[in-house]
Amino acid sequence: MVDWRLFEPLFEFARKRSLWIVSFCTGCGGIEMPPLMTSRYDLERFGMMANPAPRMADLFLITGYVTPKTLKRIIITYELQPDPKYVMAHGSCPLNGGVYWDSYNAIKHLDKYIPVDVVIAGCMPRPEAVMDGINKIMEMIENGTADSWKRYKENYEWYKKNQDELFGEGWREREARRWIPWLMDKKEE
Amino acid sequence: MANGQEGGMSMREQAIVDKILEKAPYAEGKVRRERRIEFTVPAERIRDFLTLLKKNNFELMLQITPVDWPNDGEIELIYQIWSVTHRTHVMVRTRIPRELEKARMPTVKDIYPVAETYERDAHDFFGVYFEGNWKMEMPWILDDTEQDIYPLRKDFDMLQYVKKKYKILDRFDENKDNYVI
Amino acid sequence: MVAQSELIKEARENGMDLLPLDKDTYELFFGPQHMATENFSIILKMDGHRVVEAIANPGFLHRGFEKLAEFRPWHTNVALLLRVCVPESDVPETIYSMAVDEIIGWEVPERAQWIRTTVLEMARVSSYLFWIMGLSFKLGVYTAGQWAAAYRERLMALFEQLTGARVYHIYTIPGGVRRDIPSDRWLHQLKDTVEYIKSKLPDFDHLVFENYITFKRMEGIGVMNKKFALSEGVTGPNLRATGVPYDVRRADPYLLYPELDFEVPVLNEGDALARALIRRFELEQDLYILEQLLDMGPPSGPYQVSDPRLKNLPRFKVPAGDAFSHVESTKGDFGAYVVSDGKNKPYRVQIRGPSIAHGIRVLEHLLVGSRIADVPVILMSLDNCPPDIDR
Amino acid sequence: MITSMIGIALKAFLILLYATFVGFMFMGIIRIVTARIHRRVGPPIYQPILDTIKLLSKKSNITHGLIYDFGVLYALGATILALMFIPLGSISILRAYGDLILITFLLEIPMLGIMFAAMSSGNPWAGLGSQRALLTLLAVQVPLGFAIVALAEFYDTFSTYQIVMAQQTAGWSITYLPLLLAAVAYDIVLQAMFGKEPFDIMIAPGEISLGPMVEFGGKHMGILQIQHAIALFAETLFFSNIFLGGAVVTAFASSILNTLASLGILLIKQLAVLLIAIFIGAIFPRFTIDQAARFYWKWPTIIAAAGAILAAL
Repeated sequence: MVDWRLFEPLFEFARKRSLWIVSFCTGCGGIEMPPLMTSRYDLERFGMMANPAPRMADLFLITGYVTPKTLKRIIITYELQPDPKYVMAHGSCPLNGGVYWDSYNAIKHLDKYIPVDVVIAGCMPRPEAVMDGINKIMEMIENGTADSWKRYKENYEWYKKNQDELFGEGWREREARRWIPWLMDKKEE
Repeated sequence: MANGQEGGMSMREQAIVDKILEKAPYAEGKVRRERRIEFTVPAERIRDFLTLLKKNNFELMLQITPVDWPNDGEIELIYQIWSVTHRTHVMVRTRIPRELEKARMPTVKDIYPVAETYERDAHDFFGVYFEGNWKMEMPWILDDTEQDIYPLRKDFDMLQYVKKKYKILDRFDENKDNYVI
Repeated sequence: MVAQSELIKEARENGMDLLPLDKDTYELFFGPQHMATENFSIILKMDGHRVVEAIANPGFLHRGFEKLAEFRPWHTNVALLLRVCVPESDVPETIYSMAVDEIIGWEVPERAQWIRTTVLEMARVSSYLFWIMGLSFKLGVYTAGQWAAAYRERLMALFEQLTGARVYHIYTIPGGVRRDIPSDRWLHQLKDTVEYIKSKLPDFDHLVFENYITFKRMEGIGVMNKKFALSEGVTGPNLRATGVPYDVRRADPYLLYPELDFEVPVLNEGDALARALIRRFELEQDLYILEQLLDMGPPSGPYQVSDPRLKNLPRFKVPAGDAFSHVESTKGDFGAYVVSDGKNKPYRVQIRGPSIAHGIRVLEHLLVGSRIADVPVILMSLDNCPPDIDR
Repeated sequence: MITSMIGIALKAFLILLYATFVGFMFMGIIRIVTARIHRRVGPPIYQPILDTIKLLSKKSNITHGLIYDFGVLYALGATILALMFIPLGSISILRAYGDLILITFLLEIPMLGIMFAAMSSGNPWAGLGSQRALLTLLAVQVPLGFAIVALAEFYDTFSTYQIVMAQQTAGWSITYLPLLLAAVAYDIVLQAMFGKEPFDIMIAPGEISLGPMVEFGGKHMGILQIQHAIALFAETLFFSNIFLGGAVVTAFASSILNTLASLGILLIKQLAVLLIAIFIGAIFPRFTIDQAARFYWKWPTIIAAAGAILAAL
């Protein structure tokens, strides 16, 4: 067989220059994504584009604060992505709560639930700051330090414990069955 | 209300209030200022009163605002309605007890259909149960693990809850009960 | 032969899980990870390409503003409450400030009123451009969307000069505005920008609003009549598309709007196309208003009320009382109800987002019977803004 | 005998390599031109190659069973087979009497493979997208058939190679009215084959999140990218061959120079076909599926049928 490790530098370069973003506006930072994608900042120069399907995506931008209800979807979407995948938290809210540090419905430390590679400070971060973060993540991919997907595999027990503590055991099944009673045919009752 | 424009400016509003009060002697009403009037209605007559308002061209229900008054032991419900015809905003105030089992109201969704959404909102955050609204138990904004707590009530201790739920201790000063950021 | 319904009944009596027996339909979770919804979920019950039933599932953006506002001083709340409406964050600032002004009884200086009006109109224009972007992305004319987002950037740059921030301005505060207009050059730049955007409107007409395929896609989709819209509490352009000329700027005038000359466009069809066209006409009206404001020029005078209490903002107290204020946002009637009990923090703040009326029940009603391709169009034509609903 | 076999295999491999490379360049050109229309800079031209390398180098691969893997390979295989039938200059590896119909058919087959794979993944979006793709395929058949019939009637042959050769002496097909009509109809069909607006109904990112593609990731998507590149090349090549005169240069003494010249001329024609598709795609919204079907059964069908009747007269 061919030893694919020989091609690893080429692969790293391709990964760096072709980051596809999951289109999931998790918070208010989503409003800075259109300017980033359009003519003033134009992220497509770096080969980035928003992709509606998580299966194809590499980069997960957590754009802003995360509520527990969203976090469930974030975790599921994150697990749908194939390895290697990178997470970039956008703004101070996923970092430490930000303005919502005492809010009853906002996550305070995102990195307890899913691993994060790069955090951009600010509320809301300017597009330049986001581009700086993207530069940073490109550098990290190049020197191999963007390894959050490895960390998630290695420390899965810990992440799972934190997730279960927040949502309660068996939250995935509960979430899947939650709407069943309301989707029954009402006419037949 | 502070402007005290109770002079000739609000004759039109006074006429509306008089007209409504004539048909609903159980209510109290006054003019707050130009284009703002308010009524106070006992809780059991709310459906009659809102039916009357709807008949008198108060078409748009803007919101149902619950306000918690723990010192009085009551929750105030304010039905805010806008009349496109009269160009007037009306607040219909009513008070109900704030104990969970007694905080019940008849629904007004058959009078103002949009009230269904506002009632779900009030139920989720204040625990006011609206009888006759079948969507009351349907999941709304809050998650199912939090169904037994009502975060917008005044006795909900947010700091304790946040500490317990998110397991963080920094940035909280234990000695200060009144924190300012 | 046993009827299907009897089988279902029997199974239900035996306590069986009924999902597999629901034969013709399937469930589709539309969002929150979807390009057409911004962190908002609709649970669709589908029959092939048709929607049989829709349930709106909000709450992904709930942060509990109404609770948080009770813990922060009066002026700090401006920095918090503006996050309710992300595309036009000046609207929550202004309604909150207007309500507090009313409780205190402050007469806001003329210059501050002029600035507030200008900022509101700029926010409306940028929000409408953002909406054009959203609509054309959902329709598939990416060119128009890209251009609209680019023109919006010009307004963002002006906002940045005026307030120091791009999206969250924290500019309108109780008693006036936070700081003065930077220079006359800013006014000239605003004038240039308004003219520029105005000259580019025909491009959007050609690409989106006069396009044959747009007409095909939007005509007769999501129709609601006047009576239904009023009883469901729909406001703003969505209500005006059904023939009710209700505009808060005319019906309940605030700031400088009584002195301004503008039209309230009304259409009678009530379908998605009418809603889109109303927004297109309003964009033109807003640019016209901005031109008038610039011709008027900012009145001289202070840009804040002079009050010694403003020196010590954390101890700033507001007398007991309550007030409701609302303004016309691009989504509809945006209102705030503020209660004070005489302390240095509000007793209760409630924000009434317009989307809570047209984003839940109206959406559920309009989606039934539509095709899956119409779902994003209906969502966009209603201009549903999830943070309004969740608060 | 064996040497000629090896020679043909070598030729086929070179054509495949060339087609893949040019196809990727076409994908890059689509993205750059679209970006320029949007007044953006756009990605570098080799961006699709980087994307494909990245997708192929993904470390984890999600599969949904045998059909899922097979469908993707099937799509790639069908596209390569179609490419081998289309004459490239004076070279064509495979040649058959009825290859005009065969190529048309083979160019549509890949969608079926993708649909197999998408359906077997069980994702509702993929199911919806596959239904749409099937309906588009069905809608496209009628004008496509008439266009092909017009060609066959006009030149009195079903062989692509002979059509190309006939055009070398008689001039481009589109200079004759019946074939111009057929070309217009075929170009509208091509818009759907490229997946460009107003007929990108099966992908529709804002509606059904990429439709059939939603479940593909990693290596599957990488293979589909390669397939897309080859398909782009093959479709544009087929169009320029049958309508834009193809290219068989015999001016030079050296056969290599002749081949290079014809490749160059073909490339320019292919680019023209591609740019028309991009420009149309940039200014139109998307149809819904029933509107698209109705449209295809109306205007392109009428145009193509008129062409066919005129050609037969």
